[in-house]
Amino acid sequence: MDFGQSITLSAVGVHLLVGLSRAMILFIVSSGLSFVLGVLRVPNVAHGSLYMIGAFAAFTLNNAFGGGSAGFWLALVLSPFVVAGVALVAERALFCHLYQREHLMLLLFTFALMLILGDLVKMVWGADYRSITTPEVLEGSLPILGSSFPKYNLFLLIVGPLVAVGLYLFTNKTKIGKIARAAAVDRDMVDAIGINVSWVFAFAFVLGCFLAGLGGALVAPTISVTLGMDHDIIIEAFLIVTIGGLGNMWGALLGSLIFGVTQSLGVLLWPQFAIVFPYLAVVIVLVWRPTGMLKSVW
Amino acid sequence: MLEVEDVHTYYGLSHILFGVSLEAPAGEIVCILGRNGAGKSTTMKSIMGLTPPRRGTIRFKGAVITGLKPYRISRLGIGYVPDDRRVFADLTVGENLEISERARGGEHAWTLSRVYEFFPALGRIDGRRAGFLSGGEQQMLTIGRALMTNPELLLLDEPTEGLAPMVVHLLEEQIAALRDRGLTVLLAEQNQKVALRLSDRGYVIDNGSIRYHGSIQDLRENEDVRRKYLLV
Amino acid sequence: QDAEARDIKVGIIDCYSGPPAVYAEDALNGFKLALEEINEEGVLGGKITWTNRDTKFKVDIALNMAKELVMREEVDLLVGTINSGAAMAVSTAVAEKNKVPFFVWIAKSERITGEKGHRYVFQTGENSAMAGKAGGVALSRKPYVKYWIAGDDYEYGHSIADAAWRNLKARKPEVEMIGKSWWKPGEPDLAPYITSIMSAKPDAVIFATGGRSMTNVLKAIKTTGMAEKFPIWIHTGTDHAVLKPLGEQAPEGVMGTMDYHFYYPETPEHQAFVDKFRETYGGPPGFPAFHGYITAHFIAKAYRKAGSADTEKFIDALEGMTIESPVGRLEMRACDHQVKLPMYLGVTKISEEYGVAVSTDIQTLTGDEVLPTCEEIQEARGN
Amino acid sequence: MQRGPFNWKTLWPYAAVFAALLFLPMALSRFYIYITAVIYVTALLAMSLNMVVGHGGLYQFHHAAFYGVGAYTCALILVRTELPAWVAFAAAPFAAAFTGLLIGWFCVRLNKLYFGMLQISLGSLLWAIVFRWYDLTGGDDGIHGVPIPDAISTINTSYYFILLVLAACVSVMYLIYRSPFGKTLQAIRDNPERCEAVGINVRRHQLMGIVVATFFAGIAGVLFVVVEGSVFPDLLFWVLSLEVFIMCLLGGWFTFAGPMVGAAVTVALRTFVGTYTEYWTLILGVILILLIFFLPEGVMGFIIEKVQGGEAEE
Amino acid sequence: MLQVESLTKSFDGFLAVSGANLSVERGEIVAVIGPNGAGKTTLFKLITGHLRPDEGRIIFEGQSISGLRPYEVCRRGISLSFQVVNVFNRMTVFENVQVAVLSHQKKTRKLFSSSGRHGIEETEEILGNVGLADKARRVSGSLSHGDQKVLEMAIALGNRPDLLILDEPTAGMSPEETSVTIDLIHRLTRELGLTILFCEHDMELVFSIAHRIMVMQYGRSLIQGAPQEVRSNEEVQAAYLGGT
Ligand SMILES: Nc1ncnc2c1ncn2[C@@H]1O[C@H](COP(=O)(O)OP(=O)(O)OP(=O)(O)O)[C@@H](O)[C@H]1O
Ligand SMILES: Nc1ncnc2c1ncn2[C@@H]1O[C@H](COP(=O)(O)OP(=O)(O)OP(=O)(O)O)[C@@H](O)[C@H]1O
Ligand SMILES: [Mg+2]
Ligand SMILES: [Mg+2]
Repeated sequence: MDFGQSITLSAVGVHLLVGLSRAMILFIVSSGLSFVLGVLRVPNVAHGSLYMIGAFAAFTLNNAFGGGSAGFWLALVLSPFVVAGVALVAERALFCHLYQREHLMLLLFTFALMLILGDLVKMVWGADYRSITTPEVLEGSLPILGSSFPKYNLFLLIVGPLVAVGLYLFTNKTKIGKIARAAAVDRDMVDAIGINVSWVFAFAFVLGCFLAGLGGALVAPTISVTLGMDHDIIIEAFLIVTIGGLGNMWGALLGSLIFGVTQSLGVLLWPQFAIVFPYLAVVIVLVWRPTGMLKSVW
Repeated sequence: MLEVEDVHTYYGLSHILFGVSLEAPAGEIVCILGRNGAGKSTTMKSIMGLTPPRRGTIRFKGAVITGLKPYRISRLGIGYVPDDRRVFADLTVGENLEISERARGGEHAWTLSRVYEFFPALGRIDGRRAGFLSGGEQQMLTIGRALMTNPELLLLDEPTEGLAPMVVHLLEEQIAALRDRGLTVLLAEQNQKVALRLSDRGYVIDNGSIRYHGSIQDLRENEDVRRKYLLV
Repeated sequence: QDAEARDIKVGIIDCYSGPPAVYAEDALNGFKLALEEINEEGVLGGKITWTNRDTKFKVDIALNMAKELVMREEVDLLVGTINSGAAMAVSTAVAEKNKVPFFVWIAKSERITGEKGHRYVFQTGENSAMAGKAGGVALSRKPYVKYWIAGDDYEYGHSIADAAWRNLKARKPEVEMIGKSWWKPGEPDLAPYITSIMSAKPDAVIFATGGRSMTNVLKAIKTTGMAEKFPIWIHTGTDHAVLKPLGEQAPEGVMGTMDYHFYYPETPEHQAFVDKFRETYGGPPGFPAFHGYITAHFIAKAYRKAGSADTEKFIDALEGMTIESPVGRLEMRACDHQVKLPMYLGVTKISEEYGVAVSTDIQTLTGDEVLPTCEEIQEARGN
Repeated sequence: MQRGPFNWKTLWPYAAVFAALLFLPMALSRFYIYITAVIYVTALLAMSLNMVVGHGGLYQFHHAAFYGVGAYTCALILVRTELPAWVAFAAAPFAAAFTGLLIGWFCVRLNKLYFGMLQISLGSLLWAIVFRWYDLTGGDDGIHGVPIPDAISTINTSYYFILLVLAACVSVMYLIYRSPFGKTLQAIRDNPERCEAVGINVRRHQLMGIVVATFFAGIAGVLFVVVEGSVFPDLLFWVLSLEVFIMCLLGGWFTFAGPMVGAAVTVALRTFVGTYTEYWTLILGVILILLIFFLPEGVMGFIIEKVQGGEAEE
Repeated sequence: MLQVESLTKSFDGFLAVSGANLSVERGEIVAVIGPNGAGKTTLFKLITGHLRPDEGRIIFEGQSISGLRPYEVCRRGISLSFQVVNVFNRMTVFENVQVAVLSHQKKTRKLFSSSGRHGIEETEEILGNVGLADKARRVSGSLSHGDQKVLEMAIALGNRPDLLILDEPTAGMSPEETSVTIDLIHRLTRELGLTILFCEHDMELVFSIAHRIMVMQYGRSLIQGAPQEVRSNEEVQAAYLGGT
């Protein structure tokens, strides 16, 4: 086998950084998934579709605001809300009538949602590849460790932890986080102490999807926005929340880091088999810790 | 306070309650007695809106509450202690109580510290996950949780199950004290001694219909009635 | 003999969902445009009609759909798809088995008409062997010696890279590969790979990538400013479908090979085709549209030449037949049923006229230059 | 409740259906026969999955991996060796079951979603191997034109072959479903902790369930080769697994025959809606949602409920 | 028959059971009593393998069983009926018990014979004994709380244990069911020679059926002795019995 490239310290360093910044996007997306998993106990397979909608919405908004820096920032801020809106409609119109059902039935529902959203995106945006320009401040690279490192990735490295802290404060310092955790276990009883569970669930679902949308909007400038983004992310996101510990927000962070870093180092070390690295990482983690790295609610 | 009129409740297709009617006047403790599977819990759940009745009306403080969502009913001032405990296993004891808190009722309002005073055992394990508690501790927590909603009517479904005799004793005193402060209690109990000692009025339910109702005196003193309806 | 006039029915299977949809739809548009022209005159007294099915990029669905078209719709011909695996499955399990001609118009695996070729399969697009050879031939004319190869870690990436390298090395033995890097297809963060390639200081870099990864590669090249410092060759790097969404953000100075550009060659016939396409579909044709267009013309001309709707006669007529296409005369090679397509080597440059990057300084490599020889095909087929 | 498995009264509808299916090819055109055969294969796959999902409560998320192993084993033996066809047919289910044993051995230590995710990872590793190992498996191109024995190579004969195998497998599955082992699996689904407490080695039984289910998945793989004459890595891809999982849910995973119905509905929808519009996944999604809303226990659950007047219990 | 010696179990530093001792002789009915949270349930779970002890020994029929998995403990002849209802919710009452019976008969791996042929009489007998025969075809999840407690015990009996451990068996049962249960306990010990270890907060019941009583508090075993001895013990009076 031939090694892809000479493995220098700086190459490792840069790959690590890349892994980390990639991990931030994965984290933002998978923390949303994890949140929904924790509260609703639903493996939301439509999560990837919402991520894709986030990216497409960012594209459209960016154009609507005339591109450039202003367009980028406005799109970044607004497109998660667009996604949250879509989620809210789906939740209120359909999903909220199903909570009493068997859990696997909810999985079936999210699968149907994935099918529908996938085609809707195609109807609305068409099949063309789309692309968003990064704003000038984040364009280009900075020299780091003897190589150049894109500024946008640095930006991601800042946004990720911010989201993590925000989510942490939100779920742990507010009553709603606790209610959500309680509702996950016994919905009827939460209802019986005077809390409108239906809204708690709606809120959790919408927040989870909001994060998916944010992930989509953040990733949009680095890739081509196309159909099929949903499939790419969803399996990764699920694997991440699993190795981290289902429903555990820090677990999602840890899982994303493991995933991002093994992926980028895997490419460096053994490029031919890079596709198996994340799976291998999952196998190793789960064989070693059968319920993920951190405490899980499942 | 509470009037239940001709309530019919179903689980899916099976008809469980056949026209149950009962009444709980303000400031009284009313007990429902009956053997296993008689329909006591179902009655409570029907009042709470957890198994909405298909027919019949339930009135609370004069207003009809049939068909309301449980959280609305709870907000109107009804607290519920289910028979199978159902603590929020992932939350700590403290968090269980905290999320149930609903400020109401002025100076006598139940707060975290008052619940801990009431059940010192809970105060000691404030930070423990509820799912790990012993049976009795869970029972205390369930009661504490219902109190935290500061209800005017308390539905107690077998509150003494799994509690040690001393705790039962204390609980009994406290329930009586609550009643004296104006709280209305609907109590389902298998521990007939407790039920008979506490209540002001009693119903006996069997196979989903009320078989007997009257003052507690009759039940307490009349051996025949007890034998006939309670099979003891 | 086959006197009574009837319509020729073409069944199209392709992926109309997910990322490949953009190509599949383009191809279909080209095909429809050609049919308008063809059906004005008619074929064998009738028309060519078509019906299409979405494969979802899945081989099993492609098989279902292809069989449905053959057995239920009773189509005369099959046309499709972008997915090489599906193309190969349909080629063997449906076309060969049921003796229904199958035209592959986008899928690029060289095995379709190479190793796994047979009487009933035709390729009207370029294949990976041609692409690689084009790269090898083009680069052998350049002075570079130390190369780095990087690309998408899947079949298409590897086969382009291998073919390019093989051909380059054969023509210019002194070239040397100083390193390789591969990434997961669709990998978003490529900048670091590129910076580490840059620090190895090769004379030139070969990228073997395609589809939507291409956008990521070009973005990363732009971000790191690589194209200004290193010669880069990317097969299909000059594809309009990729360059257009990038707009002004596309890197300049990237060498690319392509089998079709709507702006080249600048002949009146070509201009007429492009104008008509624009008029009908609101945008310029991409390479799939061109393939769709010539596919229809090959089909129509072969039927006319055969004078009958009989499949075997149709194939006989098709072998070695030529058509006049918007970019000149094209031949369906008899030995492997591969259309001889020219390749255009060019360099990206932002065009004033279109507002996006286009290929400039175009050199044309003829079909004979880039196709594997018939002997090579025979050898690959093991006879 | 204690009726034996061979009670004529409950069995005659099945016998009637079977007889009707035997005569089907006479009434249908080639394509419909082919699609019916595809439905049978998919139905067998879904049934085998449901043995562990519906009746065993395991989140078997990558069942297609075993199907693929069966199909590839069969195809490789037919293409690469001179061995008689029946060897290939017989070897495939064992290869699948062996893979099931290996993967299951790792997975049964885990619960629920963890189980599922570990299985997806392990199965995807298998997929990656098949996808990359050109010399053996033909890589992402797959192997096409697998030589099927003449006796079952036409559409009609393969239909009969597949129908017979399906009928045999379903009968055996029904036996297993009603057997003490089947009951035990259902108990494990309901409450694994309590099962341990009554002296059942939960892991061992789950593993055994997986091996049995993957064996049948291997048979389905063989049948796939018989209808299509092709194998390709998609067969081991997680998307297919998810689809099959959905078929079980759709048909009614607490019922015995539900997955067959789910498979039939899904395959039929995708084939026939697909001929009218390219947006057929959208329509499939909408139909799924309608079914979820109006048939909460799945299609078969609904039928049983109707038939038994409310007692939706097999 | 069963010896528990200085058994200890802590959760995150909290000693739920600390140095508990207990002995049970064949044919005996032994009760464990103690305030809420004393560690009774934990002790039972340690014995039956649902929890692993930190220290101490558990000897059953002369062999150490500490650290065995629950199913292994069960096969040695110890059955546990849980305090918090823990049944097979989607199965019928009959099937609930049948599973235990099949497990006991080692028939759970029979693949090709109908479950309708195995363990039928045994199951019916048990259901008859506990008074659930008329509810045999009901889905157990739809039973009332009290009936589920009865079912809990029926499942435990399905294993034909030598030692039956009952964690608050009559909590939630009506007086009528309670008396049926008491009768059953007496019958089981008398006719089948079953040994019973149980815990209960209903002191009347405890003192009327237990041959010996063990008192727990704060995870420790205070005393173990005959009912009279326990009743008169001052420490027990203060700690637990209080008013009664
Ligand atoms: N997993 C655990 N983690 C932390 N603490 C635990 C755990 N399990 C039990 N405990 C604690 O150990 C103590 C003993 O619990 P146990 O259930 O044995 O009590 P018990 O004697 O059965 O009480 P009761 O009569 O109320 O059922 C309790 O205070 C309980 O909170
Ligand atoms: N989810 C359910 N589905 C169907 N039937 C149910 C369900 N829950 C309870 N039942 C039935 O309703 C009847 C009344 O039950 P309920 O729980 O009200 O009895 P209870 O009087 O509270 O008895 P216990 O003292 O045992 O708690 C019982 O026959 C029970 O089997
Ligand atoms: Mg009850
Ligand atoms: Mg206990």
